[in-house]
Parts: sequence; structure tokens; C-alpha cells
Amino acid sequence: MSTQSATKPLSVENASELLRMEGVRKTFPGVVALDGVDFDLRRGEVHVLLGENGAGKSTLIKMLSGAHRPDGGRILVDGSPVRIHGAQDAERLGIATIYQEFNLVPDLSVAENIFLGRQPRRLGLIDRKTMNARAAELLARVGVDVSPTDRVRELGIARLQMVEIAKALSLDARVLIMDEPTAVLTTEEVDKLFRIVRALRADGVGIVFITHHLEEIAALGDRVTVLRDGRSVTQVPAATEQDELVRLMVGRSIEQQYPRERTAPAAGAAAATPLLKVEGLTRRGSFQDISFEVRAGEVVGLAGLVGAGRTEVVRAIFGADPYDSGTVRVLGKRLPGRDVNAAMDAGIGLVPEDRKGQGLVLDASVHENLGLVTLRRATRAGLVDRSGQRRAAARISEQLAVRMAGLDQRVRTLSGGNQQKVVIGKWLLADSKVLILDEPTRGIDVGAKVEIYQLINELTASGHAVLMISSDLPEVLGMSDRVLVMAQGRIAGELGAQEATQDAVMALAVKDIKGVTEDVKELEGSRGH
Amino acid sequence: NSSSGSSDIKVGLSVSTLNNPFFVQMKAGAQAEAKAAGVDLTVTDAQNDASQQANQMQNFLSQNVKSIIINPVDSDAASPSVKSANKADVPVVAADRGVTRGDIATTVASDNVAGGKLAAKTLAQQLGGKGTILVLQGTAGTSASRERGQGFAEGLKAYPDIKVVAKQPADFDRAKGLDVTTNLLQAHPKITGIFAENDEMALGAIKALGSKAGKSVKVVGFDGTPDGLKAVEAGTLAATVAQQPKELGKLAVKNAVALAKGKKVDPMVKVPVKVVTGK
Amino acid sequence: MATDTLKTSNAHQSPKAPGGSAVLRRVLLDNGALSALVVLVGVMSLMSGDFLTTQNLLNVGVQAAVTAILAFGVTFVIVSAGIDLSVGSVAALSATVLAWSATSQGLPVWLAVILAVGTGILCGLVSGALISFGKLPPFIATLAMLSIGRGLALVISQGSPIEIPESVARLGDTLGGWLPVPVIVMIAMGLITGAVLARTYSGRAMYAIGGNEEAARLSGIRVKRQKLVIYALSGGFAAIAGIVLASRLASAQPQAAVGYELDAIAAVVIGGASLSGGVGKASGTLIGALILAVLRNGLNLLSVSAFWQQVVIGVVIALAVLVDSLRRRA
Amino acid sequence: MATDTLKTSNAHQSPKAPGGSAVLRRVLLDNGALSALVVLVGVMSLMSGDFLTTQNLLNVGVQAAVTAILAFGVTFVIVSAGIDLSVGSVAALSATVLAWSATSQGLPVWLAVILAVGTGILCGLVSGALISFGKLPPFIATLAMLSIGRGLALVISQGSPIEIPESVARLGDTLGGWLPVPVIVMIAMGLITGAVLARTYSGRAMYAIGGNEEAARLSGIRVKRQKLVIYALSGGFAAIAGIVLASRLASAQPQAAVGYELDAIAAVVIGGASLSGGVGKASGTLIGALILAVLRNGLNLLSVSAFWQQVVIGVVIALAVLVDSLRRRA
Ligand SMILES: Nc1ncnc2c1ncn2[C@@H]1O[C@H](COP(=O)(O)OP(=O)(O)OP(=O)(O)O)[C@@H](O)[C@H]1O
Ligand SMILES: Nc1ncnc2c1ncn2[C@@H]1O[C@H](COP(=O)(O)OP(=O)(O)OP(=O)(O)O)[C@@H](O)[C@H]1O
Ligand SMILES: [Mg+2]
Ligand SMILES: [Mg+2]
Repeated sequence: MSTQSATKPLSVENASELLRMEGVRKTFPGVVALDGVDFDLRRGEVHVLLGENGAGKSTLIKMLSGAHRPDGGRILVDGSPVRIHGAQDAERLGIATIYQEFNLVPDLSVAENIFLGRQPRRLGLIDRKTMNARAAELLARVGVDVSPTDRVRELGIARLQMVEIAKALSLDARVLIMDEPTAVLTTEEVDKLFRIVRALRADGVGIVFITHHLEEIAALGDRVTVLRDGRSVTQVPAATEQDELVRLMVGRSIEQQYPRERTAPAAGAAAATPLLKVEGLTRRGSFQDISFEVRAGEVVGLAGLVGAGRTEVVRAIFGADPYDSGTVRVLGKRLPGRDVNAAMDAGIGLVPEDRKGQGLVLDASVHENLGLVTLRRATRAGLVDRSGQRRAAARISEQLAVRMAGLDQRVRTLSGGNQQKVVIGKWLLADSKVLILDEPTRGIDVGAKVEIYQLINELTASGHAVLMISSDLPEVLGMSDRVLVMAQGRIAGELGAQEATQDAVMALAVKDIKGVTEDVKELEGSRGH
Repeated sequence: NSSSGSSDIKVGLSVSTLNNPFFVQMKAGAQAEAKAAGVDLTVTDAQNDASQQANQMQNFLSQNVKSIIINPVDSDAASPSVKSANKADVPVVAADRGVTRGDIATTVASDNVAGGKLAAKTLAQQLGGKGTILVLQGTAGTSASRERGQGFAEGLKAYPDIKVVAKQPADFDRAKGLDVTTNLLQAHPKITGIFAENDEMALGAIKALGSKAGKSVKVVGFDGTPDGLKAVEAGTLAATVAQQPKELGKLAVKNAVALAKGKKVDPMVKVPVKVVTGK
Repeated sequence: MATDTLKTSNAHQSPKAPGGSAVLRRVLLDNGALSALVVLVGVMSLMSGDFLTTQNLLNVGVQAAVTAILAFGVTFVIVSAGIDLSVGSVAALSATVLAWSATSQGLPVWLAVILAVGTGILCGLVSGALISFGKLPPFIATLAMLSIGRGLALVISQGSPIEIPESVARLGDTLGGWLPVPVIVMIAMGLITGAVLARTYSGRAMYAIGGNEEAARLSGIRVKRQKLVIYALSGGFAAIAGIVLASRLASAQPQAAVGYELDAIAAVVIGGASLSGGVGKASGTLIGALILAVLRNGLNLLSVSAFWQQVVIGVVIALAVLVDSLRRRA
Repeated sequence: MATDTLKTSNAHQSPKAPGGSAVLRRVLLDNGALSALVVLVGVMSLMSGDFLTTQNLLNVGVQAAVTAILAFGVTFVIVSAGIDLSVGSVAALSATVLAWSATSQGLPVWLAVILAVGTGILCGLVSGALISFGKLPPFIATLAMLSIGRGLALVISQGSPIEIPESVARLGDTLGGWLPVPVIVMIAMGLITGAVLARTYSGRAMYAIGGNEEAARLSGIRVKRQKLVIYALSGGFAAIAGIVLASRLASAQPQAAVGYELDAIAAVVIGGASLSGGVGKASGTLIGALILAVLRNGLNLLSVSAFWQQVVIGVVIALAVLVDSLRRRA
């Protein structure tokens, strides 16, 4: 049982209490993830869980969803103790969960994923018509433009998140748990999501909300419980100052959230050599006529709405996907298309947006993952310098403050934010001339973000360049020297650091570029399959 | 077309398996005879699978062969195929093994059960009527293993002083014959004889015995394959019950061609087995 | 998780081309292996005059039947990202149980058939239990069952074939003098497989488990229970295949169907399923089984020498799937 | 990737207890299948007095050798999430090439050996090319190679065993009158496998490819090229296994090693590797092969009846892996 009486006075005995956790403990081999946590949720409130990466937020909510069983402590629903031993138990109790990591089946349709395990049936057989119709309603409600019959495999990461939200809504739950639902969403989707959440709150649903975007807390939340190192340190109202929240969470205050040190002054910028030069890059149905350059010492931001095609452009540049026409040059040398190794040899690196699918070998250790990109460099006469790799891994994980039991921990068992740090870490070790970051700080806590920004500063200071995609607009604005805005597969405009404001970027992002309508039609047509 | 050359006579031969040098030789004999007679012989390998053999028989009928030689994987299982050949008026010759039901024009065979008995007798003579022996069985459930084993057991009844101390399967395979014998020698180091249900296993056993083979331990095999005969000559294999696979194949084709030409043949053609011993 | 954006790009590549031939093209594209089968049939017809006759095509159907029925059962397993190596042995065991109980023990035929199918299902349940509760890898659990099933068939039959009752043997015959019963059984089992996969809760659960087992569990699917269902289905199908096989041979052979598991799995994979789970269809499996049967039949008709036959079979299997994989990229 | 961290977590469970038994416990925990082997050896020693003799244990070693060498090669493939069904055939083909070129064609022995190993590597390269460039599923590509390899072995040998040169046959003998050469070869190949997996670029790439192929590709590993290396290694190991097998028999058999692929895969999986890739060790594979060999040897010593033998083998395989899986949970 917990000795943290500090939280006790706040948890008023309340008739509207939906759920209560008392002294919940959970240990994993080598880690105490939760060490006597208290938490409660009332009807019609948004209760925010706040904490650093690895503080235990996801572990806590997994006790409620039936994904993990607590080692100690109690869970009460409507005042009576319950056991939640699996997804069925949670469903029966009216608890729906959106996990931090997607839980979708790639080769099934969107509708089927939404109703997975609960498909409407007629005469014992799946009733696809009803299922698709109900899925279409839900998708319209969350406001995402995917068809119920689309295969999930073909969706980008933001759409996956929206499908997860639709899936959770389909349960009509009394308790809705959302673990970092906004990490991959752009401002527009976040607004849609907030509207939905507020409506649910008005209907009396209790919502547990996890986020690393502090500005969302005041906008949406009612109460905040702060976790640190597996303990609930305090509970405060959502209106608490951001600086205070940071201090509670990290244990120190953070001076400057976006510490960009612009290395190349505006005058010198033009003179600096273009490290990366992209001209007329086109892939039919995806992106058209993409041209831009990135110069040494620069951070170039790539902004746009979900589906604008940013990910696809950078994957094409990196050689991960093919393109139809156009050229990519690094230091004047043209790269062959569809050849990752050529791109890497020329000095390009890519931190992909989908860490689980494309970034990590989940069942390998932290050490192995960190050494993956530099594996070839660490090889002499066919043999890998394992101890050298280990030293490098230890150094970078310390720099990024990866919270782990040790370098041999499996990456799968790291917290989401710490997994993301590993993906970034392996590319930081590679020392690329042009590092492309696709949603690099997704799920990373404020403290660690600053560390990553510092590392970006170090890179550019030493003459390297960074191309950064982020759906977190303040981050793009705060860190970029220039911002390129994409809309509907084209570059809609470029903004200098001074002119780049939220409004300016958004204006470009939603701009309907003339002549694009046909491409859009084509895109829509192809989606029919 | 009876007058002109018989080159347009098609004969089908379905061999139970070419996994075994015995049947490879039978096939060779058949092909030699077919060449001599100028007929078109199609050989298929059923890979010891009765249903694949049924498929191949069906396919022969689609090809309009004039007669079929079947070397059954299994005597019972071949019956339905033979019946359908009867329905299509295509005469069938059974080679090496009989077919339980259906009209077989002639069976060309050397008797496995009789061979087994002969093997028992031979081994007993080599051992002077007493001793302890091992039996290496073929693949469990195959007719060759069943019949040879049965014949051997029956034959051994006449020699009460010979005791079988272990009976283990080695799947007609030389490597398994070697391993199984090696293992059995640990438990029964004093044995004086081994009967292997084919020469391949016998050759494996000889390897396992090393210098003891042919001296303190007498090995009797079955089939009379070229390697087996060589071992007999070298004195490591005491004896093998030699069938004459080439002769068997030859006679089968001879009869099949006769049947294709509408001639009458004997319903039973025996290919003699003979015991080949060193001395 | 998934998202594998690799494949996204493919799906988007041929946005146009409607028209008349588009339907055929669509069918060919939709069912990968079909084009390979069409090519194979075309080549065989050109090379052998005996191939494209009604009788021979019916023969091909009969010859495909046992593999196809086994493969249908294996489709469930593979869709759910498992593997079943035991189907050949279970088929032999079930047929042996049928023949033994009806012929040696004198049970009524209907009871013997139920017993045989029950044996198959039981074997599947045991494999399934080892996999879900014992956490054995499917490869090991079903490899063990392969060995156990074969052994039990030998024990029961004492190593000798057993005759099967006349009424069951008629299953190997034709209806109305031309339509082979095995082909009817194969089609019926195919339809059942298609319906189970596409329309039932268990069928959809198979895709979910195969695609992302963790997601299936967190969505409330009782994964362990479904795995029991999956392997029981596979065992039941194997039993039916065993009965069809025995009926064709008029006897149950303890050594029947040795190695058929590889053929069955090959049929499923040739038909477009992936061994990593989540994809697969009954129609694809049927086509896969037909490809194998056409190949063996054609090689017999062409009188390819027995030694070369295996080489040719290997080459054609590789080519067939290559055609499919290249076509998919084109 | 490597380090089998599943086990790491276990290793953390007893952070204290540094005493003497802790080391043994650590070793047992670290290498799952080892406990199963220890139990099996214990039971066999109790049941048969002939089991625990030096000579018999050496026999077990010899009998494990061919499977183990094949399985080492297959370990590379399975770690990278592939499968190789062709190893038995490739072993037979390589041995046949050796015997044919040395005996029938009169080539010098060293050249014949190089030719044989080259044949194995070539077979592996063909499978690998079909998989990386043809995008065939490994199951299909290597199934095709299984058939092709066996067919070519039959074609070359005309279906009959061929004697091998005396100098090669000596490989099947003992050194110093007691140490069997096959055991030495097995240990050498095991050490090579361990070193390749743990220390080389290709080895680490295998774990990465098996764990997440897309992530490996995007991290700059040349996945296609590495797959060629992987299957070539498997083919080369199969060739060596084939030579050892032939040397023991003093002749190359075209039908040797039929079905050994399942034994080899079973050894790898019993040894703790996962067919979904990313995990596996040379030591585990060795133990897996030893478990199978001990089992067969013991059954012979105990004179279990032929019919029951397969049942017992199946049950023991399931139990062995069950012990491991239960122990891991405990
Ligand atoms: N299955 C597991 N095995 C071992 N350790 C685990 C496991 N799951 C979580 N952990 C550990 O528990 C701790 C808490 O993780 P959790 O996922 O709850 O963090 P979090 O607060 O959600 O962090 P983030 O903000 O990064 O998502 C971490 O140190 C993590 O490594
Ligand atoms: N409406 C749609 N329905 C289905 N798939 C779509 C749709 N729009 C885009 N896609 C596909 O989704 C994939 C990626 O979409 P995503 O949202 O990641 O686009 P992005 O602009 O590249 O990403 P982001 O801008 O969020 O970084 C692409 O393959 C794209 O073709
Ligand atoms: Mg988390
Ligand atoms: Mg994106």
C-alpha cells in the first residue's frame, strides 16, 4: 500500500466517481514500473496523466484495459473492487482504450478493425453491410476521409490514429482512455479530436488523457495527475501554469523550449553550399514537382496537413520508395533512385515516422538497435567491433536520457518515448551530412525534446543540415531556419524564420493549388481499389 | 497395325519407388527389353505413395496405352486402379507384387515371403543353427517390410536356438541402418547375426560392425543389389537373397507387349530368387 | 505494428484501365495464382494432345482432391500465422480408425465415419492445446503430432492396410457414371472453407490473429480458444481427406499421405497466402492444389523420365509462383 | 536482432544469489533447451544401463553430426525469418557430385570436394536469388530446390549409389582410434556458426533482417545481398553435411537424407529459435540436434517396437519443448 498520503485529501469521496486505483504496483524484470500509484476518475471529466518518458503512464492505464495485471493494490469501479484480467473484462466494465501503439490488423478493412471481435452478425454470419454502414458513421464522426473498406495497411500514420479513435468510440464506453492520441496528429485533427472529447465529457464519460503537449492540458483537461518514476507525485488542476507542470514532472524547470541557435546568419546563408538539392521530384498520385534545397548549417522545416505527402517525398529522397521523375543531388552528385545505400553513402539519413514498422527491431536490445545504422562502419574484415558499438550506444543513450534497465533491454519493453529516442539515437550516431527527421519528437517528453534540439544544434554547428517534418507546428516554427509548406503533394510555399507564423503556415497548408484538382481526382480514383 | 513395327505400341510402367536400387534395376531391365522390342515404354515413379500410383494409372488410360505394368505400392490399394483399367479393356501386368482384386493378366513376381524364409534358413546355416541376432526392419507399414519380416519369422521357427534379441526399424536406409546397428550393438554387443530386410540396411550394418562383419557377426541382406553383391564377394555380407530385378523387369515387359498384341500369356510368371553366398 | 508503407505504393499504381478486358484482368490480378494455372494449362495442352480432354480434366480434379481438402484445412492455420505439419499423418490415422472400427470391430459405418472425423478433430485439438496453453511453436507441436499420428496408425493397423467398407469405398467412384465423388467433396469443402473464412466470426478472428495477434487479444478476441478451433478444423479436414483417399484405394493404408503436408502447405502458399499470416483465400488454395495436380498429370502424359520429373516439378513450381510475383509487380 | 533478450529478462530475476548453483542455474536458464536435454539424458541413463557409456555418447555425437551440421546452416536462414526445405536434397546432391566427379570422372579428390561444396553453395545462391530478386516466399523457393536437388542427384547417379574415394571416406572414421571425425566436424561447424552469428556483419544483419526487414533495409543493410549470403551459407553447410554422411557410408546415395530438412528445422526450433525470425543461437541448435539424436539412440537401446517408436518420438519432442516453455514462464 502506498504511503503517499499527499494525494489523499484531494480524492474527495464523490458520488460521481467512476473509477479508483489505490496503491497500484507493477514490476517488470529489472524495473519497478509502478510503485504504489493512486488515481481516480470522475464522470464527465478529462483527467490528464503527465510524466516523463518511462514514468509509468502507459503501464498504469494498461491495468485498466486488461493488458497487464497489477502486482499489488486495488482497482475499484463504481466503488466496488474489480479484477480486470483481459480485454473482455474491460469491455464489460465499459472501459475503452486507445493505446499509445496502434493495435490494428494491417490486412483487414478499416470497418473490420473498428469492430474487431464485435462484428455485427446476422444468422451467425458477419453482416458486412451493417458493419460498413456503422463504420462509415463513426468515421464521419471523427472526421477522417477514409472509406470503411480501405485496407488498414494502406493508411498513413495519422489516419491510423483516427481509426483507433473511431474504434474506441464504437464501444460507447463510460471510461475512455487515450494514450497520446495527439502525438501524430496535426492541428486540424487535434481540433476535431478535442471537439469529440468535449462532447463525450458533456455526456458524462470519464476520460483519461495522456499527452506530452502541455498546451493541450489547459485546453482540454480538468485535473492532472503527475507521475514520476512510477509514483504519483501530486494532483493539480489543469489550469496550472505550464512551467509549474514541467517542474513537477521533470523536477527542474526548463529555460527555453526551442533553443535553436542559428549558426548561419541570413547573409551567409545564400553563400553556403547546398548539401541537398531536389529538383522536380514527382511520383504520380503522390507528389508533384518538388524542388528545394537544404544548405549546410540549416534546419529546414517541412510542414503540412496529414496526407500532404511529406513522408512520401522524404522516403523518395532517401531511396526507400521509387519516383517517376526529377533528381536528387547531394553536394552536386546525383543519386540513383530507389537505392537506400547510395543515399546513405552520399550522407543522407532518415528517421522514419513509423518507429515500430520501420524504425526498430523490437525484439532486439537497445544496444543492437542503436548500432544498426553504424554496423557497416564498425566492421573490420567482416568482424564487428562489438565493444566499440557498445560504448557508442552507451554514450548516445545517456545523452538522450533513455530510461532503461540496461543496454540489453529489449526495445519492445521500453516506453514509447524511449523507443523513439532509440530511433533518433541510431541516426545521430551515423553522423549524416543531411539528416531527415520525420516526426522526430513524437511521444517524447519536454525535457528530452530539449536534449534532442541541442543535438540538432550541434549537428548544424558542425556544418551538417537537418530536414525536419513535424506535425507539431510550434516545434517546426521554433526550430526551423526556413519552413517549406506542402499541400496536396506540392510545395505550396516557403517561409523564412521571421515570416513563419502559425497563421502563415496554415494559410499555405490549406491552399488549394490550381491544377491540382486532377491529381486529387486521380488519387481518389486509385484509392477505390 | 499388328503387322507393321510395334513402335506405336505404348506401354505404361508404374514403379512403386525409385528410392531403391532394386526398382531402379527393374526399371533398367524393363527399358532394355522395351528397346529391344521396339515399344514405347513410359515409366512413372509413384514414390511409394499408393494414391500417386492411382493417379498415374489413370493418366496411363488417358494416354491410350495398350497395356500397363504395375509394380504396386500396395496390393490392396492397387485394386481400384486395376479395375478401372479392366473397364477400359487395357490388360494389366503386376510386377514384383500381386494385386488383391481386379483382373490381372499375369503376375511376374519373386515372392517376398518365400525370400524371407530363405533368408532365415541361410542365416541359420551360417550360424550353425544357434546364436543371437538383430533384425533391421524396413519402413514400418510397407508391404516389403511386412512380407519379408513375416517370411523371416516363419522361417526362423525351425531354429529354436536362434534368438532375435532386438528388432528395430531403419527404414530401408543405409545411414539409418548404420546408426541403428551402432546403437543396438551398445545394448547387445554379443550378437552373432543380423538380418536386414534389404541390402541397403545390411550395408549400413556392416559399416557399424567394422571388422566384425563377416567374421564374428554374419549379416544377411535381401535384394542382391550391385553393392550388395560386391559386399558378398568381399566377404563382409554373408549372403543376400537375390531377386533378379532386371530379369523381372524384362519379363514384365515381354508379357505386356504380348498382351498388347492380343496374345495369351501365363497367369503367373515366377522369377526365381536365389541365395548368393560368398562360398 | 504494421503500416508497411511499402505496399501502399503498389496498390496505387494502376489507377486507370477500366473497359472490358479489365474484368478478366481484375480477376487474374485478384487471384494471383490463377494466371500461373492458365499458363500451365495452356502449355500442357500444346505439348500433349491427351491433356485437354474432359476425362483427363476430371482426372486432374480427382487427383487434386485429397491435396486440396488437406490444404483447405491448412489454409485456416496459415491465415492465422500458424503451420500444420501433421495433416498427412492425421489423414492416415483417421482413415485407419475408420477401416479398423468398421471392418475389424464391426461398428456400423456411420459410427465409424463419425469416429474417424472425431479422431481428426481430436488430433487438431491436442495440437491446438499444445500451442495455446503449452505455448509450443506450431511447427513443433504439429511435428510431434505428425509423428504420433503416424505411429498410432501403424499401431492400430499393425502395419497392414485394412479394407474399408463397400459403402465408403463408393465415395471414390463417380456419380452418374462420370462425375467423380472426390471432386464433389473437394468443391463442397472449398465452399465451406470460403464461407468460414469470409463470413464467420472464427474466420475473421483467424485473419486478425494472423495479422496482429496482440491487437486481436486487446480487441477482446479469445485467441487461445480460437486457436483450438483453428487446429480442430484443420484436423477435421485432414480426416475427410483421409477418408476420400482411402475410398479411392478401397483400403486404409497406415503409410498413406506421407509428405502430403508439404504439398498442402505449398498449395496454400502458391495460392497467395503468406506464411506470416493474415492473408489467404479458399479460391487461391484450390488453384494452388490444381497447379500441383496439373503439373504431375501433365508430366505423366508427357512421359518425362522419372529422374528428370522431380527437376521439372521444382522448376515449374518456382516459375508458377514467379509469374505471379512478377505479374503483381508489373 | 540478437541477445535473445527474452532471456535477459529472466537473467534479471535473480539479481542476487551469486553462489555456486547460480552459475549452473544461469546456464540452464540462458539456454532453454539445455534443461530438456539434461532431463532426457537423465531418464535414458536410468532406463538403459548401456546409455551412459563413453562409447555410446560418442555414437550419439556421430549420429547427431549430420543433422547438426544441416541445422547450423538452417539457423542462419531461420534467424533471418526464412526457411530452407532444400538442405536434405542439397546434401544428397553435393555428395553425389563429389562421388561422381571423383569416382566416375576421375577428378582429383580435392577438386571433387571443392566441386561438391560449390554445388551446395550454388543451390543456395539460386534459392537466395529466387527469394530476393524473384520475391518468392522462402518456403516455395526452397521447396522447388528440394525437388530440383533430389532430381539432379538421381539424374547424375542414375539412381544408384556411387562409391566415394578412400580419402574422403576416412572422414567417417575416428582420429586416434576413438575420436570420431564427424563429431570434430560438427563442433568446428558449430564454432563457425556461433562466430558468424555473433561477430560478423552478415550475422548481425541476419538478426536485423529477421527481426524487422523493413527497419533493416532503412538502416542501410543490403537485404537482398545478405539473403544471398544467408542461403549460400545454408547450401554450403548442407554440402558439408552431405560429405560427412557419404563418408560414413563410404558411398553417396542419391536418396540419402530424405526428410532431413524437418529434422534440421526441428533442431533449430527446439534450440530456442523462432520461425518468425530474429532469435536463435548456434549452441541452441546443437542442443536441439543432440536431443533428437539422444532420443533415437535411446529408443533403439530400449528396443521400443517399430510401431510405437514414432508415437514416443512425437511425445518426447513435444515434452522437451514444453519443459522449456514452462520453465521460461516459471
Ligand atoms: N513489458 C515490459 N517489460 C519490461 N519493462 C517494461 C515493460 N513495459 C514497460 N516497461 C518499463 O516500465 C517503465 C514505464 O513504462 P511506460 O510505458 O508506462 O512509460 P510511459 O510513462 O508511458 O512513457 P512514455 O511517455 O515514453 O510513453 C519503463 O521503464 C519501461 O521500460
Ligand atoms: N485519403 C487517403 N486515403 C487513403 N490513403 C491515403 C489518403 N491520403 C493519403 N493516403 C496515403 O497515406 C500514406 C501516407 O499518408 P500520410 O498521412 O502519412 O501522408 P504524409 O503527408 O506523407 O504524412 P504527413 O504529412 O502526415 O507526414 C500515403 O501512402 C498516401 O498515399
Ligand atoms: Mg507511454
Ligand atoms: Mg507522415
